[in-house]
Amino acid sequence: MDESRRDFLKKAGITVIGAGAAMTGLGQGIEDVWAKANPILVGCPVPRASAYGQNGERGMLLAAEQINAAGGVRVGKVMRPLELLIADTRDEEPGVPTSEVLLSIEKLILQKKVNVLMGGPCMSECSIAAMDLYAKYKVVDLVTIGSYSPSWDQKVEKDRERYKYSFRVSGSVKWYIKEAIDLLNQLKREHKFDKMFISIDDSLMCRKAAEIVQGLAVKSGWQVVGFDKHPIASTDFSVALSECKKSGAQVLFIWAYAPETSILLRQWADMEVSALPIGFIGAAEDPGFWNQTKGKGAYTIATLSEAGNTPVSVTPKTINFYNAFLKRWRVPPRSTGCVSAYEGVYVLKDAIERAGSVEPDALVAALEKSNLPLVRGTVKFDQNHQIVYGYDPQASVLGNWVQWQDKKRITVFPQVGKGDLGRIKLPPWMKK
Amino acid sequence: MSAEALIRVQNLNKSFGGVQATKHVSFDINKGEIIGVIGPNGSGKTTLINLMTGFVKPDSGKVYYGNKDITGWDPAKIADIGIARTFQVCRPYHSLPAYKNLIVPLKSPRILRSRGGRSGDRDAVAIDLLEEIGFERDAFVPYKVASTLPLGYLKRLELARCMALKPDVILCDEVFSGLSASEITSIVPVIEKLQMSGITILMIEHRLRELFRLVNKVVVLTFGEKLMEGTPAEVVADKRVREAYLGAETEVKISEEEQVEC
Amino acid sequence: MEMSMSTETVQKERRKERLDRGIKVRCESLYGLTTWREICYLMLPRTALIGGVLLLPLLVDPYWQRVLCVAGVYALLALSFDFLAQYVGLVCLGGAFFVGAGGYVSGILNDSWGWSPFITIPIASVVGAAISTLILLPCLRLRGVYFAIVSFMIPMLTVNIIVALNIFGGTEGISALANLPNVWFDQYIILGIMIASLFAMRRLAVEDIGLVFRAIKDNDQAVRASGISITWYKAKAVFIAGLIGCFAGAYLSHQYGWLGISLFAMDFSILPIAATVMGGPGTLVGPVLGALILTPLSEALRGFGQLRVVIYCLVLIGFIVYKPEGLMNYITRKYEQFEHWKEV
Amino acid sequence: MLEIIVYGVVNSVVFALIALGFTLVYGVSRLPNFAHGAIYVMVGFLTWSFVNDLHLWYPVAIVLSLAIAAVLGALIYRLVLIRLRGMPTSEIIGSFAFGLIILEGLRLQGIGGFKGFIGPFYVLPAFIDAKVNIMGVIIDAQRLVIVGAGILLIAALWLYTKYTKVGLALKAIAQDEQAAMMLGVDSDRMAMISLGLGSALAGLAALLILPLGNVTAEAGYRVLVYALAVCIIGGLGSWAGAITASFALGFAMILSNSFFGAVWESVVLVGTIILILIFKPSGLLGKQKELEERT
Repeated sequence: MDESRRDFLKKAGITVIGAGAAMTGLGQGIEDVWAKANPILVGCPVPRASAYGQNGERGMLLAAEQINAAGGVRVGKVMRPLELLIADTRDEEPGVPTSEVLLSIEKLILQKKVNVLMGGPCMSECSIAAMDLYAKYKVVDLVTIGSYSPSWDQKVEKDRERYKYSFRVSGSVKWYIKEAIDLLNQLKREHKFDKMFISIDDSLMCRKAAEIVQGLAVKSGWQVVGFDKHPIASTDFSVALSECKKSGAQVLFIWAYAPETSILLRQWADMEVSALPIGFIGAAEDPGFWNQTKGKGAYTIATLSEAGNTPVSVTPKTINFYNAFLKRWRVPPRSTGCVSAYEGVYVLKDAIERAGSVEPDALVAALEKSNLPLVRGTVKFDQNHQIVYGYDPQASVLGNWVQWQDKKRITVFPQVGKGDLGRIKLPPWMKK
Repeated sequence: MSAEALIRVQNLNKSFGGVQATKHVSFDINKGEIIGVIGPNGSGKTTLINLMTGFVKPDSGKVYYGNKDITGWDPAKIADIGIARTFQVCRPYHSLPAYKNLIVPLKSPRILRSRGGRSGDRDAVAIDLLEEIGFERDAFVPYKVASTLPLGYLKRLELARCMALKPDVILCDEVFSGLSASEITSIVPVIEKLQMSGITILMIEHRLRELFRLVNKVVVLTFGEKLMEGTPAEVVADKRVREAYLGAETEVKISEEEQVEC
Repeated sequence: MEMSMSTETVQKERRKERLDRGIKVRCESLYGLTTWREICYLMLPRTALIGGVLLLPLLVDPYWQRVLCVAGVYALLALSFDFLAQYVGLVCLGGAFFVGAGGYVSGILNDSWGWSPFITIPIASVVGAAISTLILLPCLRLRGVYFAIVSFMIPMLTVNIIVALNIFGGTEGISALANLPNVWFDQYIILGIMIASLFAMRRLAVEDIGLVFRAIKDNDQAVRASGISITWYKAKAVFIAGLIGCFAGAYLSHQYGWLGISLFAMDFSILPIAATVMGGPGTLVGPVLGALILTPLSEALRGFGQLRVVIYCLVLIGFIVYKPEGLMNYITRKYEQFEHWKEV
Repeated sequence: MLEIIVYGVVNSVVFALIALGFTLVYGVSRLPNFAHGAIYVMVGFLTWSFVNDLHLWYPVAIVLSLAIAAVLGALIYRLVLIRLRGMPTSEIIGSFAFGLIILEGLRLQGIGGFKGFIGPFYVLPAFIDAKVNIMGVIIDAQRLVIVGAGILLIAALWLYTKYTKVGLALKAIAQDEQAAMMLGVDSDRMAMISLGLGSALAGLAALLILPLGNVTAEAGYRVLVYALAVCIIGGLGSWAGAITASFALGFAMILSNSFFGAVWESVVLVGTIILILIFKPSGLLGKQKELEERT
């Protein structure tokens, strides 16, 4: 009797357990199928025809491929893959109205029903105007390419509640200026430089920035011996350079994004101007710069604005990124955008996994708490949703100033990590 | 230099490039008279009208209207004070129906002023005008689009456009040219009527026969210079005119006979 | 009246005999209307247009609704371009200036005094139009290509001035302007205004003032000879066109709650022209339809990147070269006339 | 001071070179070729890729790309403009659209593995890479080359229209189309030639000027605007006018740069245009208006 009962109970128990197990297993299966069919949609507005746009696109694609290869993003219990929907915004091109750029973003939001947005647009005018869209449609956006204008975080600060969906993973010009000043002061200490000649593109943004630099530099004991504003796309700088030569400056501070700046540097070498060119030089960021100037661009110091664009191990992840990028695209990461866009995807992954959902508000909360060691250092956002830059890879992300030394971009500032890291060299004609 | 001269033209000069279109041309037009301007092609007749109506600015010389110096005024302003002109090459508003062509002058400030700002039924006025100048109303000609009208009607349209402006002076640039005799005979009375109503008229013509019937005075131009000025009879009698009109001899003769007749 | 155009269109390629349908002839003047057939004949195209446009927003998804708004903006610009070019003879390649003027005025009013769009947009339309007229005034004496080219440059000049002086938010513009209340209002206001101004324009073209405009196009010298100052009338015309264009601009700036130098972007000058060419110059309806077709088309091609511009340029050239009369004239002809071949 | 003069002259010649092709085309065939800028840029890119991708000898590359430009110019006429003559708007839109096709086509991405020209990496080699010192003004040789070539080119064209058969025909057409056609000059053929020639000139200008800077698609729009500006100020279709205008503009810009700052450059540019047109609606040496006023 009780034999049989025990027996029965045993059977029942087994069946129940089995059934349970079967059920759960089955459920798991269903969930996986569902997950595969429902990837996390990430909308990427990108100006594909612009260099920075390309950087960003490559960075994001690389990251997404890596993540999906590793199984995807864990949302709650399921692993969902990422799907990047790249839309060409065509900003940074002549004759394209901002409204058109915004429309392309609305397409991603309204038609493609993306869960999150990241990437461009690059032009400040566009990305700042776009913030109102994100607020209107309550979609999280990570700015990961370009748009360095300080008015971005100023806008967030004005109304944090309204703009809580906007985050900026790419840099802010404020910080880059601080870096520039620190670098200059380092030169002051090491080489006893104290006279600088400033030469900029005559665009509003450059003028603003240069004035700030000038102010700060003067405060820290520099003497500005000359100031040259040249029209954008002007192709002769000999006048300004000869002035610079006469003025006895030891530093030629440049702030120019026009490609023609490479000519300035060529002429600088031709005329053997005894002032070290430093600054924000769009042309000098590109790996092709050396050949473009037939090597005359040597000794130029420019910022790539992101650690990781050169093989320097700021964090363990840095070198891996550099090599992965090289392998995937068969070119080294060019400059700003490559790293920040790559990191942006991982920041998102991390936030989603902590939030356990892709709900905007949950995501915002999670993103605000991000504290994630990545390529440039450790990603954190300040209360204006601006990524925190600094010199300590444990507490912040790092910038990246390089000098062109025989065909290579050698990181000279900040002096963190090891690899293509070196000291600033002076051109022969400047050695006393 | 009669005191009551309405229009006084004083040695007008104009040259286009090297070509001297008019040389020291001067003459008077008295109020209410019809004056004819004749001369071989290229003798600067059209230029004269262009100068008088401000379409071309003279190099030197003056044009007086009453006691106003209107030299080099804007054409619109000159038309506004009552000097209307027709164009040798007809310039209809070809996309508009004939009667709508007259809406433009009827809408001009000059007309509005005369009607104390009130715009009446312009269409009616326009159509009456057209009928008066020989557009058959019942054949719907006035309603046809200008681009479809034959030359005869276009010439009359030109004239009608001037009349619509209720001007004090009309400068006609070859209104007869290209018209059949019958068409001309239908226009002549209109011109006479205009003169009756006290309008001063200047006519450029090659059709001397019809012209001489109308005018009280003729000015002869050759190569931009005034050859002579006088009554048709005097002009016909003049040797130099004959020489100027090589080949036009016969025509002049004919008109001579007519002079004899009347 | 404007229908009679199609009877004049001359086909070079083949000898075709065309006869107006009797019903069309009877309908030339409204007094001729007697039977329902005739009334329908006249009302059908109009109701079809209005009904179609008003239904559109209900049929498409939210994104295409947004596209529809932009299409409306371009339609208005195309309308004002067609009016100036075909009814006054001013080929204005600077339509972007209207957009900019309208957008900036209303945006600045909203930004600095916080007035609601319902006040700023009307004000902007008028003030903007006035500004545009003043700016274009010196150029009104120019003819044909000269006017076209100069007007093409004016928006660029304005941008440079704004950047140089760093006024009105400089290169970054001003954002966070007040938006319009809701999606439906968004669409119906622009579409409504579009249709309204379309019919207003058609009316204007047969009013006395419209006749003077057309006269100026046909033959400005003769108009001067009738004691009318053409500059004054041209200015009026520009003002009218400006009203439409500036409204479009003001609307756009509020629809996206932003203003910036790219309101003067070349697309605002070029795309409406393309729409006009495609839709049928001189028909007023054509350009509107053209815009309603071309804008979605170029949106649909967005995926192709640069190729998209290439494609719509090809379409444009195709129309200009092989169907210069444009869609509308073609349709009207089919609607109003019998056609049959005839050997010569 | 001396710098202003030297660079003023250089600037002016640059303007003249840019405008020459446009004004030639307009002068002969009364066609505003809005694809001018596009062709300018295209020649730059083509030459670059002939040299760097196909590794051709520089002169060969130059000849080749100029030939292509000329053919393309002729094509613009044969395919598009021939059907649009006499309709200014259509002419403008047609040629502008064609220009856009070229410009954007050059930047197409990865269609059939074609990698478009994007970014600031395209530099043409200078003819002479050196520096010259003119009374204390340092200037690189390429600029002198430009001035020299510019003057030669203008002289050559003048001789061409004066002494060669085709040249004379071109001139005839330019002066009085009807009469010329009566004398058996084929206006269509001439227009085609003029467009080919004009495009080649645009290309030549590109090859001379681009080595100073980088080849970018944006330059296309800038060049077009400059060409328009020069021709409008000088009076459409008038060579002497165009050259006068380019000197006026060249110096106006240098001066505005050195006294107000570069941002004012284009303000000065368009300001000048509008001013001149207010006082002389047909440009400095334009005839058009005068003729139209005569009935």
